[in-house]
Amino acid sequence: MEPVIQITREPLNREALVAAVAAPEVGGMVIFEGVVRNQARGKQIRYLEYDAYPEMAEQQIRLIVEEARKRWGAERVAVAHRLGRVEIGEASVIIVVATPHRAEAFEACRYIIDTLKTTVPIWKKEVSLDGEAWVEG
Amino acid sequence: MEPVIQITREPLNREALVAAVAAPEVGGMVIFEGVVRNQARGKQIRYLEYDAYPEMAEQQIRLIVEEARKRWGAERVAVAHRLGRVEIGEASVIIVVATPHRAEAFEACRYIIDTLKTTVPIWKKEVSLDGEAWVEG
Amino acid sequence: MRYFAGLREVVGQDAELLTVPEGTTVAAARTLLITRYPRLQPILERSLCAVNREYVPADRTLQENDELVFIPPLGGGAA
Amino acid sequence: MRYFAGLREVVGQDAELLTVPEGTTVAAARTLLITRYPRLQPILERSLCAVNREYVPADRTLQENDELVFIPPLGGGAA
Repeated sequence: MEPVIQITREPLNREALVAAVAAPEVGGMVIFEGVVRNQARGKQIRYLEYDAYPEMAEQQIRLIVEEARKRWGAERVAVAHRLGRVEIGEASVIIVVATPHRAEAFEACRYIIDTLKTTVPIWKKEVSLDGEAWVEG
Repeated sequence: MEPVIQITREPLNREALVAAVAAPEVGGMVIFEGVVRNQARGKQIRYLEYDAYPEMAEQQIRLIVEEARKRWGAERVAVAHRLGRVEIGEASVIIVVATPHRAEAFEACRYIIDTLKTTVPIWKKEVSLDGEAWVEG
Repeated sequence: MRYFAGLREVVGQDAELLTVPEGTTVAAARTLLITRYPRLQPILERSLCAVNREYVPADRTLQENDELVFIPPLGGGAA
Repeated sequence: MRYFAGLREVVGQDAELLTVPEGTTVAAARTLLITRYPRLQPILERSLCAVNREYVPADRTLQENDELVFIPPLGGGAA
């Protein structure tokens, strides 16, 4: 299938992403969710604010998913990233990978999130009690 | 938290398991789902039938989750396994691991499913067009 | 004794009482079972042993009221 | 030129037109920007370069209508 790629200001919908990758040949599915947590680097976080270069972000995600397809045969993939203000406990990113066997789903999902975090032009600003700052990895 | 462990004949409820592990300190969540697929070992599968030694299965899962807590600090874990007849596309097992950082969630989730498959007394019978057989790994 | 999966289908029941002399090992109980149900031999030889819900080695000796279960090979694998 | 994240906040706008001689490299455009916005220097020196939505090396020469974006360091990390 064509990968599902969403970069959106709306809350992410895990159920819809799972439904998009479902198929009778799927034996294992791995879902990763990045969730906004209440602290980071010793600061109390109030919320995060995500910004993206959206056209390039989508293109970069497409390249990453294509690489996962080549390496692990991961044919059924959905990636969604939230933009704008995201509250504690909300998902900022969801990746769903469905494959016939579980090992490939784990490998591909991990590869996609690790690579996304380092190469996809999406930035986060931490808004804490002390102020706000763009986070550098 | 005390791990959530369910061994049940009812359809598994991903949303409820995710809700059970949610917490403000969670930054990464990995969900694994084993799904009944339409073929295995060259056979067309009609459905699977799961049997368990339930008291021992629950105890073994508890040991595995405890080991994941020790190794990766995975404090928030839910494991659910379905018994009885499970149709194509339905989940037979769901594991949810939520941790402050994603690496630990991936490692712990993978460890739990891999170990569960080899040490927890739950068996599956494949019912195919050719007949039925208990599967040996 | 409780039976699960393939073992239960061969034996045709979920559980039965096994009366053995004091000091009988799990291995000896296995031999006794094979005598009683010869068709169990191949599957029992590939099974692990559990007593009171824990895996045990075959030289474990049985006590009164022990719950003995042979664990047929698990599906496991890559699915 | 389009600006995102920390760069946008310093520049105070989303995008602007940058007119440079033919054959100007991305590196030269970066130097020009730093002249115009001295406060960009630290962040621009840690940024990657993208032209038309692909990462490019700093010696890439710019063509008419190229979309040039400096990509500030990504959050990435272990979160």
